[in-house]
Amino acid sequence: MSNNVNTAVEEVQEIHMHRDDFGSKMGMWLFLFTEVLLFGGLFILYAAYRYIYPEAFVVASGELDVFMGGINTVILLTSSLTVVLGIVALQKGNKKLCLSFLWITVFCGIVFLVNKYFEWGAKFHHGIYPKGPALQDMSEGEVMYFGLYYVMTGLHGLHIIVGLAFIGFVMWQIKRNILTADNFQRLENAGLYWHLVDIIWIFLFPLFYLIH
Amino acid sequence: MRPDIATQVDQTFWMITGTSIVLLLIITAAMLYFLFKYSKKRHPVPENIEGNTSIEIVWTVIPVIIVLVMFFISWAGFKNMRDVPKDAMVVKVMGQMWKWSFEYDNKKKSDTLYLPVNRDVKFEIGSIDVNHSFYLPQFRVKEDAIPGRTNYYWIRTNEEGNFYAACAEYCGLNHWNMYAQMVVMPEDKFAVWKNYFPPDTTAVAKTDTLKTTAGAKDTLKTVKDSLKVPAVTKDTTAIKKDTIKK
Amino acid sequence: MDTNNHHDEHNDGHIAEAHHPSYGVNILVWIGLLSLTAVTVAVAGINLGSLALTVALIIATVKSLFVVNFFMHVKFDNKVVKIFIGVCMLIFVIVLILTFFDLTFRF
Amino acid sequence: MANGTIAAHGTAEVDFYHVKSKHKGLLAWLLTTDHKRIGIMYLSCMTVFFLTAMTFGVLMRLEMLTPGMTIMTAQTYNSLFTLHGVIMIFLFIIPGIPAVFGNFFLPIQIGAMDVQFPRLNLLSWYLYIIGGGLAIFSLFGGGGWVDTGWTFYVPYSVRTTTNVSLSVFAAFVLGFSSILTGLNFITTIHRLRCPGMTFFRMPLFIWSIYATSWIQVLATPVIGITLVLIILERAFGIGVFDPTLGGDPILYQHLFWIYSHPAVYIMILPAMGVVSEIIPTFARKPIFGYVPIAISSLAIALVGYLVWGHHMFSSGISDTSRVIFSLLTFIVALPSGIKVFNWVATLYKGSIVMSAPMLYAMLFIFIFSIGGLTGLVLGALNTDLHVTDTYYVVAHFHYVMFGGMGIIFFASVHYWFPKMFGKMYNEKMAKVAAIIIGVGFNVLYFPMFIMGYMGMPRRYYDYLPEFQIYHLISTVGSWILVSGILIMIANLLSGLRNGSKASSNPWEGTTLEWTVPSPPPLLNFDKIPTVDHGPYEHPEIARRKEEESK
Ligand code: HEA
Ligand code: CUA
Ligand SMILES: [Cu+2]
Repeated sequence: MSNNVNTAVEEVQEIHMHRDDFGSKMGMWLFLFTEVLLFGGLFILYAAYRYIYPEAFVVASGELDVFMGGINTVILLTSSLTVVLGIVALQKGNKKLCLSFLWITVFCGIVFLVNKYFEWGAKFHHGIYPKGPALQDMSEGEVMYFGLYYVMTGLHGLHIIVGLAFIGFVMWQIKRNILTADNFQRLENAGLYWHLVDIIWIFLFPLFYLIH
Repeated sequence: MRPDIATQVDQTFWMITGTSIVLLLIITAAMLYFLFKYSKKRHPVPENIEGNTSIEIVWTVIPVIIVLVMFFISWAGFKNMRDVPKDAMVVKVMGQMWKWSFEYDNKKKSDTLYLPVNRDVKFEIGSIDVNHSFYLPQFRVKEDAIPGRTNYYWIRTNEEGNFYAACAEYCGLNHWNMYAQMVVMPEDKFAVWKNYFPPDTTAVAKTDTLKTTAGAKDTLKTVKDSLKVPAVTKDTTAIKKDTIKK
Repeated sequence: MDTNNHHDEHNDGHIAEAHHPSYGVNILVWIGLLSLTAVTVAVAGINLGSLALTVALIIATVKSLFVVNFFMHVKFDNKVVKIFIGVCMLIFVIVLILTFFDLTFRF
Repeated sequence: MANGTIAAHGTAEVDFYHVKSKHKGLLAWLLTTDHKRIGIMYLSCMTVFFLTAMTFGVLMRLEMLTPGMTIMTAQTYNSLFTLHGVIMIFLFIIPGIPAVFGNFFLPIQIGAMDVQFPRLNLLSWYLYIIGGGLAIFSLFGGGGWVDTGWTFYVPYSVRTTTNVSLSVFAAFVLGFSSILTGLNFITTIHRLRCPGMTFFRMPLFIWSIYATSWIQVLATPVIGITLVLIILERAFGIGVFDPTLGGDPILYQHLFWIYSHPAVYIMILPAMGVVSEIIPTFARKPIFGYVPIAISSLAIALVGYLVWGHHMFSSGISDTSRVIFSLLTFIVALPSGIKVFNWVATLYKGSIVMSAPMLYAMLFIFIFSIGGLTGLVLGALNTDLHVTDTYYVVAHFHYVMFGGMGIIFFASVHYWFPKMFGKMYNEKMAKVAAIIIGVGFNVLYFPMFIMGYMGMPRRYYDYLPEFQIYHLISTVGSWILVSGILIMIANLLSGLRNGSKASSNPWEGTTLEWTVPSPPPLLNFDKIPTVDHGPYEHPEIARRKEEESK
């Protein structure tokens, strides 16, 4: 190493920034914890209102389409799988295959969002939205249910979008050979994020769609 | 008879505060003594002491005992607070921006809290707009007024006189002026007031007064004046005023 | 110079590389996840009463354990990651339980 | 302990202020990823916010000087205590020590060149500035200054027409800054400790930052989502907290305090860490009970999650939960007690130099103990119902926040001033200022305990005559305090301009930052140090130990 005074700050730092895959994975995990607790706050609210209004939640849940929800679950699980397969492919040095897998993920993510769009659209159409005509006639518990439904699925949808952007960015870096078979931590981090979004959906699905 | 809530709060307070003062004195005294005795001037060569397990245990266990005693004493007081006597008289308290109103079991409503002396009184506290807190400082107790809920506590009025209720949860512009007068009077006078005069006309107003002070009474001033007047004369004036109104 | 040579976790820092990746296991896990989804939908149809929520949550938890352990590699990962996850979940569960000490006795 | 490289430095290297950068002038700072520069940037911005909020505090005291209107209207007063609280909490006391001194000294103290994610570190700073900017910006927006109190309780915060959404969003952004800093520090501590720096050889400041960072990562998101819900509630009326739609306002309070109670330990833990640095340095001996102090930091962080309900004793939560939360509150006091006892015991048989930082640290022990012990009155079930939401609480939290973290912030500035700026301040003036601050502080806040016990509610624009004398004393106290702080600031500024040059180790400190030049060079160390003993082994003691073993 050198203490060359003439080197600019940034350059000197660059030289000494040692790549630490495990460190960056640790950072990613810590970030995921904040996501868990962000949703955690909402899950606490959900638990509270479901406890206070058990019957209303059953009634309100009837408005949701289990089939749509189920399809979306399958789509997300599949997209998660393809991310993992993408990582395996990159590790094995198969860049092309990796990118194809990731394209599937992106496709699945978009389909998920489109489905959500139609689901929300249908609710809006029926006047079920905050302060909407149908919601105003409903019982208190149902209002709470839909309030939470919109916030939680909305926030989840937002995470899907962020996840897609993250994966898109990583794909671009793979294409440019910035990420390679022996430098794939960023892809793995994107994967971690995507899986977390998947896990949250794994809980949202039964909690909102499957109440009887 | 059960211990009085206010007395119990005061006792707990001084018990905890007293213990704390003793602890604080010990710590401060030790600190000052060490600072003096082991200053560089008097003690130039430090000794190498890195710790001592038994003393760590001592100063963990003793505080554990101290705080547990504090906890149980305050718990006992709290139990008494929550356990309302069966024959307590019920007064419904409603908070709104920015006044209190009281409703008695015969539907009589009032802005001033009139109570008979030597009675157990249970307050059922609610709110029609935002959070408030029904605070009776002289009785050492408060509970929030939350819209959509009813909270409660009880007190025993063991002295005639003028007291006041304040709002202790921030509720907007006139939070500081959300007082109510409280008058504790002999049983018979109270009965006269409660049963012979029509309900106060100042029932809960429905308007949302979020941003206006217009029309708001300066209750702070009312309370100030009421506390200045000797208790007994004030009682009679209050009754008289009501008589005249009728 | 290498600042990273000497900490506790370092030696297993590159464990992700050490564990040989394969397509097969992940596809199996995926099939498992799909089946569990089917199960949870099917079970929801049966009237289990108050047990329904518990069953649904157990299935969801099992599913996430699969995702965490295989898709997210935690099974093959460093002990530190596992402890971290444990701490995070512990905090969440504690907070939930303490909130319910209020709700259960208030409503 | 770092291989005696002191001499070798100084001459050969340029300090981090003067290193040449790709960018010129201000950009060299705004685009830097150097943890020291970022620390200095935090310090300068934070000072501005801090002084603003303090001025609000002094104005509030002026208003309370006489009953009735003194200098402002009720609406202004309500906005002032809100802004005072919001700025103090979110812009000063929560980021405070970690962002300034954590950034500057954490890498150096563990023998690293920088934090694990230097660019993320810069992002944290930008989020901090954006958050602060939004908070300021909200003053000029349409609705008027936010007037909810720093707690933003619903339903009021949803109904008022003032700029709540913008202020709340500011707090949200600041939350993210805090999260990223915490995340960065945890990873740094795990990954970048120098050879031989085991967990139990880390300075106690690092331990406290470590515990703090965990709270930042695991608690802050909860308030993030809660604040978002307020915004959504205001914008769309989704209703999850609206009692008229079936929502429960008390749930809001749960979510708010699930974060905000642990947050008070975000504020105090780093301060406790600094105290654990200062005392052994100036007592010239190792800290008493290293392990108990280190572990108690983690214990505070963990148990701190279990007590939030004590802010809600009067809100009508169930009696069962009140009892549980009260018991847990008493338990959380214990680890703090352990620390206090160990600090005092460290003085025993030391060789104490009463310098300015040490004076502040002693002041801290006294004031923080008062604040903490009055916390017990608040944690007790029946007494809290009397004193909650009165000036008793106001006194409590100023004693722990200002008297705890605030005083130690001053102590840290003095303690690390030579290292950060390479200059010395005037020691005598510093001590004079410290004593005036100590006196002013107690005159300002002690009467509030009495008022609170007598029943003076907080957030009151006006009061009954019986309280006037206490308000008067308190206001006078604020003037004493102001003069102390002005002297302190003047002294530090003049030290910065004309202070004599500081050596690399003016206090004979034993942790790694004292082995590098003042101010440190860009990469901190020219050779990553190796550590083979605990952090507080005084050279003299080490020498004696060696002699004994011979
Ligand atoms: C730095 C911030 C900080 C810290 C460290 C603390 C520390 C503590 N706080 Fe405080 N608190 C606040 C900041 C802080 N608090 C704020 C901001 C509020 C008000 C928020 C608002 O409403 O706006 C508040 C409010 C508050 C309340 C709610 C009051 C109310 O609104 O009704 C309570 C109730 O239990 C409480 C308790 C405690 C306790 C028990 C501790 C303990 O951790 C203290 C532990 C310390 C000691 C006990 C002293 C040292 C120990 C010894 C000297 C040894 C001997 C000890 C024993 C034998 C136990 N605090
Ligand atoms: Cu009503 Cu404050
Ligand atoms: Cu607290």
